[in-house]
Amino acid sequence: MSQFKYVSPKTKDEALEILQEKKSNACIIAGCSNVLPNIRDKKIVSKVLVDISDIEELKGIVGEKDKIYIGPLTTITELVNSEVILKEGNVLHQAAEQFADPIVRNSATVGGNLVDASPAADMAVPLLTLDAILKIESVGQKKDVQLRDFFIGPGETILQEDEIITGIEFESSNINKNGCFIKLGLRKAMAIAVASIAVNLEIKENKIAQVRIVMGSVAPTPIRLTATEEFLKDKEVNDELIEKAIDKVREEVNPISDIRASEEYRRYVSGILFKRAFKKLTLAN
Amino acid sequence: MKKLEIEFTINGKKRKFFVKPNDLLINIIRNDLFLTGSKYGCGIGECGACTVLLNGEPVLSCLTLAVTVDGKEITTIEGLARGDELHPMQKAFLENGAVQCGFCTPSMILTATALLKENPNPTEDEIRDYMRGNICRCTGYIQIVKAIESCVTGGKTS
Amino acid sequence: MSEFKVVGKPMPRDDAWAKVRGELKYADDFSLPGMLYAKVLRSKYPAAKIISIDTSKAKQLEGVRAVLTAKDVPHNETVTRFGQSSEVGKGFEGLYRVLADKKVRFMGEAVALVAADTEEIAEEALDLIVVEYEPLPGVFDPVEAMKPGAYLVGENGTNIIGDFGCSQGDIKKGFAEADIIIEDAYQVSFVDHAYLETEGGISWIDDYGVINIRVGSQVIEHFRDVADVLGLPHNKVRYIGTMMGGGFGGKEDITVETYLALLTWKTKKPVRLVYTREESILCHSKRHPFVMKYRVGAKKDGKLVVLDAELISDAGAYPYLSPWVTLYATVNAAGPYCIPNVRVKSYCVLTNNTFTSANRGFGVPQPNVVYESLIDEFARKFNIDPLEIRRINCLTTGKALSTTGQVFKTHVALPEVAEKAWAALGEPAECPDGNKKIGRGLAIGLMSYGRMTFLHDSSRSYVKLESDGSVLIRSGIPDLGGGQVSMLCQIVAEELGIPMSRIKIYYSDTALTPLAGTTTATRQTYMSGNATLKAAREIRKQVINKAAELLNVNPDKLDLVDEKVVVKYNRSEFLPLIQAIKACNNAGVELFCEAQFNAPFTITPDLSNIRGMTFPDFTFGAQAVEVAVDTETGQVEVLKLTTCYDVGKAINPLSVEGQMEGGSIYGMGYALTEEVIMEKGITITPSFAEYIIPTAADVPDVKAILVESGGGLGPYGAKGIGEPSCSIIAPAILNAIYDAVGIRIKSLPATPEKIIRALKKDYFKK
Amino acid sequence: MEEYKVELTVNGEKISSLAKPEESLLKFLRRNGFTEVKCGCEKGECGTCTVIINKKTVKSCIMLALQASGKEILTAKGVEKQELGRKLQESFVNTGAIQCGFCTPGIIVTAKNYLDQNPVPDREEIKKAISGNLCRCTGYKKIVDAIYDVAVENQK
Repeated sequence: MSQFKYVSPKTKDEALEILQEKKSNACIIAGCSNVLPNIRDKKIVSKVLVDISDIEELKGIVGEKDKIYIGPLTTITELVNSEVILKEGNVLHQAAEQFADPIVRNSATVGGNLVDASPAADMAVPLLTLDAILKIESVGQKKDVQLRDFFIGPGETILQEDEIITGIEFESSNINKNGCFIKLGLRKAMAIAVASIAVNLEIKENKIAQVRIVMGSVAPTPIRLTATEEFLKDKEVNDELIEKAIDKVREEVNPISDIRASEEYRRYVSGILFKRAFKKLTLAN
Repeated sequence: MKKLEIEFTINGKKRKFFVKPNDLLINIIRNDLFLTGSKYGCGIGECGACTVLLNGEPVLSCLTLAVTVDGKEITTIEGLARGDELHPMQKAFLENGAVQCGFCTPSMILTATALLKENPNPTEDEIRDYMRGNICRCTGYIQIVKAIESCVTGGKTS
Repeated sequence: MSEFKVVGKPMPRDDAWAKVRGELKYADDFSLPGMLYAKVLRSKYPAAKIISIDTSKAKQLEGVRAVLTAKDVPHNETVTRFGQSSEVGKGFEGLYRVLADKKVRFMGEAVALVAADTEEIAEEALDLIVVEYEPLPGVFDPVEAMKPGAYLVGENGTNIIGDFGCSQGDIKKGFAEADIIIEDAYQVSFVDHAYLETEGGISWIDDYGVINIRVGSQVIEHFRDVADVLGLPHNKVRYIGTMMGGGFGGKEDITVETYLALLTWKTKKPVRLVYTREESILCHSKRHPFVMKYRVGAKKDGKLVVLDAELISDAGAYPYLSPWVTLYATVNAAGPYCIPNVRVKSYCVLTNNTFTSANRGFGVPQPNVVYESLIDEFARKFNIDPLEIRRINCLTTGKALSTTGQVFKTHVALPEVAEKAWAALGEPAECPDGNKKIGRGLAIGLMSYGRMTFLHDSSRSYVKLESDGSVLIRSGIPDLGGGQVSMLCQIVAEELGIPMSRIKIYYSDTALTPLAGTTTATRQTYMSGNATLKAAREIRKQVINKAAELLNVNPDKLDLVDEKVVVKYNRSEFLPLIQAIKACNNAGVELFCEAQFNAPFTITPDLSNIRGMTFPDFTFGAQAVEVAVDTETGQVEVLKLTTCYDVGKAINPLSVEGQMEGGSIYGMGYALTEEVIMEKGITITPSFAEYIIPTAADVPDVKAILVESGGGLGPYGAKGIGEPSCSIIAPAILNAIYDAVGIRIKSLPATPEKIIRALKKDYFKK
Repeated sequence: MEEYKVELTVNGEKISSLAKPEESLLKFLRRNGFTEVKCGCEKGECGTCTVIINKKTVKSCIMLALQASGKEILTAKGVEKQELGRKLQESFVNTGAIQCGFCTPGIIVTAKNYLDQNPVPDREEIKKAISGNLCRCTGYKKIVDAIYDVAVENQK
């Protein structure tokens, strides 16, 4: 029979030491919205459950003048209620409001959503357009990792078994203030995205100075559409440009077929979501 | 309070338990093992309704500390029949109408089997003497004694 | 009765407080000392030979009390019944196996049972049971399964287990007369009941050797089937029915009961078994997918002249109630329309998919999707208003059903309900944004209430007026959340002139309550309502007669109101009820009555050409919707939803509205999001994350309009509403989608992708 | 088998019991007699097991019992003790918002916690607020009515 153990470190360092000792026997838990169902389905067996949900230093949102820090244990509800996120990372705020449902938002954490590494991850998509950086630590070691380098495949990240995410950061900048997130699901709550998009945009002298485009559920990981971004850079916004960009988006995404939609539909609707997000931002300017 | 681990065999099954030093055997049997055939009558050893067999000997489970049965073998009324095949003493009680309200019956039957083990051919007086610790309010004992005698005259001992 | 005091008044239900306080003990909320936990080992394959089963390791595991396989089941092969009193012949009694033997027929079929001291041990024991399978090809499409030489799901020479037909007029002649003929094929999907309470119960053996089963069941008469499986006399099995956390037909077949009984019988201990959500979706019955080919002809003026339909239903791996469901579909195939020339042919076919059986609507929603879509097409072809074309063709009182020729002697509220539902949509909504298009759709339909008349249905109810003026009711009626139990209390309160608070009802217990028959087929208000009314009126008569002596007035001058026997039109003159009771008791007058109500009985029809009466009566309704279709993503939002039914008489309007509102959303899910998807017999939508039912954020405020014609066969002219309420909405939504974007969706659910593929044909060509 | 002590307060009542690490708060509560907390899916997808912890709603099937240790938990029977909870119950009963009743305790808990923080929402806001609680019987209409009626009363 599956044998679990449980520890609940109260500090980050305590947690790191436990991970170093237990290595692959450890399973970090916090919000539990994914872990507990996995335990029930015997996808996770006989682990030491390292409950980090009481570690205060990994919680909360701090807005400094040039960057914004989000503790990995910050719940989605806390993002929804955060003035800082609303102002500095509006795209993340929009995504948080559409995350799962109001109750799950009280449990689920930003960090959890990232390490779960679902191709549909509703937090990963906006954080990628905010060009977020992850602070990752293990005993005696600290490193910063670009979020765009974090995901390897469905459910896979570069995070080592003795590491935890200790912070998520993004810049306070014009482009980060100007974003749009759209999620296409099969119902209005408790929906897993058929496709989702986040776009952040900065326009100077009618030209696209900077643009970041990220999509969910259209590739093995949330994906940044760099080719489309390149194509748009320094161009003037007009309908013709958008039409061309739509084709680029459809070329660049790499979706699969599953129970929610076919590969073809996802490719098609990616273009639509891009158009809508992009227009919303350009009309706003 | 610190709990002690004990292990004992009850009706043929090994059981492990963590018990407090002052836990009574009857509570373990009734509340933890759900073997409710052993009855709580008085709690002070006056009525015998809680009688069980400890290594074959009748004891009052309401006066027995659980810790003392560690490593021993217990039989309750539930352990007497073999599947649907009743124990001869149980049959005898039925056939002789020795069962009325039935509350004392389990302890009576257990005590009686112990008696016949010790003394395969008891006289009526020996029976009444051996059974004196088990009180019955309904039957006036006559049919109970008859039932036990029938097992003797039947030559069967358990 | 002059005017109603209790009946027809919107009032809190008898069971509402226990539920709102969380005090009601559902099947899983009850436990017994020493209880064991059961788990079911289920087949990994949809079709396979069982070479061997080795349970030895599982049996050795400490804490395991029993491991059972087919060979341990006294009568493993049994047939589905649902409490019918008449013999209806083999055609309807579908075989099923308690535990799979030699061959498995669907993925998730029960292969072995375990009872252990804890749930964890039981689960571990499942992993220790070694089953050797030899996978078989199987067949997963009913049309394929019908073909000669197809893989045989069962042991008989064919996969076709039901074959029905009915016809009138001459379809050749009809097609010759028709100005326009539309021919089309439609498909509808597997649907899960998705009640929030999964199947579950607990069993124990009482002091007298009776197996007691406390379970959420719509059919407590199954105690007989369970007894038969164990080879026990029927009186050795007792059902104690709990209030159900939803039924919708999913608790009409046996669920956990036989497993519980077997394990309790073997271990002599209490046993609990509750399905996980995954088990509920993977292993229990579903609504039938149908393949429906229709050919319909009409004259220029919009008059329908001919209908030729072929219906094929996927029964899944075992028959269960599939033949019955297919028969319902056959009788309903032409809908509520007068069509002189009709031919309907239907088949019910085994496949290696999860078995299908009763699901709210019971074969009626499926053909409704087709004929309501087709009549909408005719309306557009002839450029006739959707309401008008239904006016032109719909049944009215005195007319006959176009399939069986059953004549409607009772009131037919068509086209009235259609006019009301359509009008209630009001002014069209403003188009939210440029990418969305607004559309409206209407659909009408009919569905029977009460069992098929050749089942010779009856219900019994017991009512006793206590010496203190309180009342005791005993009825076997199961309550799946529709307010069935409370409805009986209201009837008695009305008849005996006492408040609801003075009534106590015992329900759904085969040892304590007279059998009321099943809470299925939308029959309880009609059947048990009438039985209870009959019992109450008998007591009422006794009380009034006795009071008449004492007051020295003619009995027909007396009425029972407010716990008094009053003289009509002069209520100052009265006798307190309590005194009338005393007088009756002194005189030895019986103040209790067990009454039986019988539905009309007919003989089993010729199933190849069903004619005449097959149902006691029908409920007629209409639903209308306004939708917004996103022309770029294909997403559909239902903005308005109206539902109008002739319910005859609403005993409790709150409960009736509740059925109509809930039924509408149940049907909305069917139309837009709900589908149990099986790939070669393997369900890939095993949880609420994949099987998508509407949330509060997805639904409009349903507008329910009650028409009360008083024309029903139930108490005070009531009709049934439970199933009819969900059986019309899907085509209304499909018609609204067409109205919005000109796309005709012919397979459910109408997903965004299906709509976009139709809208953007050129894009998807490349 | 490793078991750990869990001490928490449910509806003001102190509960102390052993729990396995992987046991959900839902199973723990039901095991300890709080059967008003219903089990519908055990995956956080239906909301029947919703409880309130520190003024936040939580689906107790996706929280470990051990994580709730030391916390104060309110179930449907707990909110009943507060005026708003009682008002909601009456409103649910009187508007006919209850059919099979299986989702009811979870929705009452959600609605109570929501109205505490947003006393006067409109219908659309209410629908969003309870969008994590599935109901299969009612079509939600009367549930929204019931909550809205209480909200309107709050306005007075």
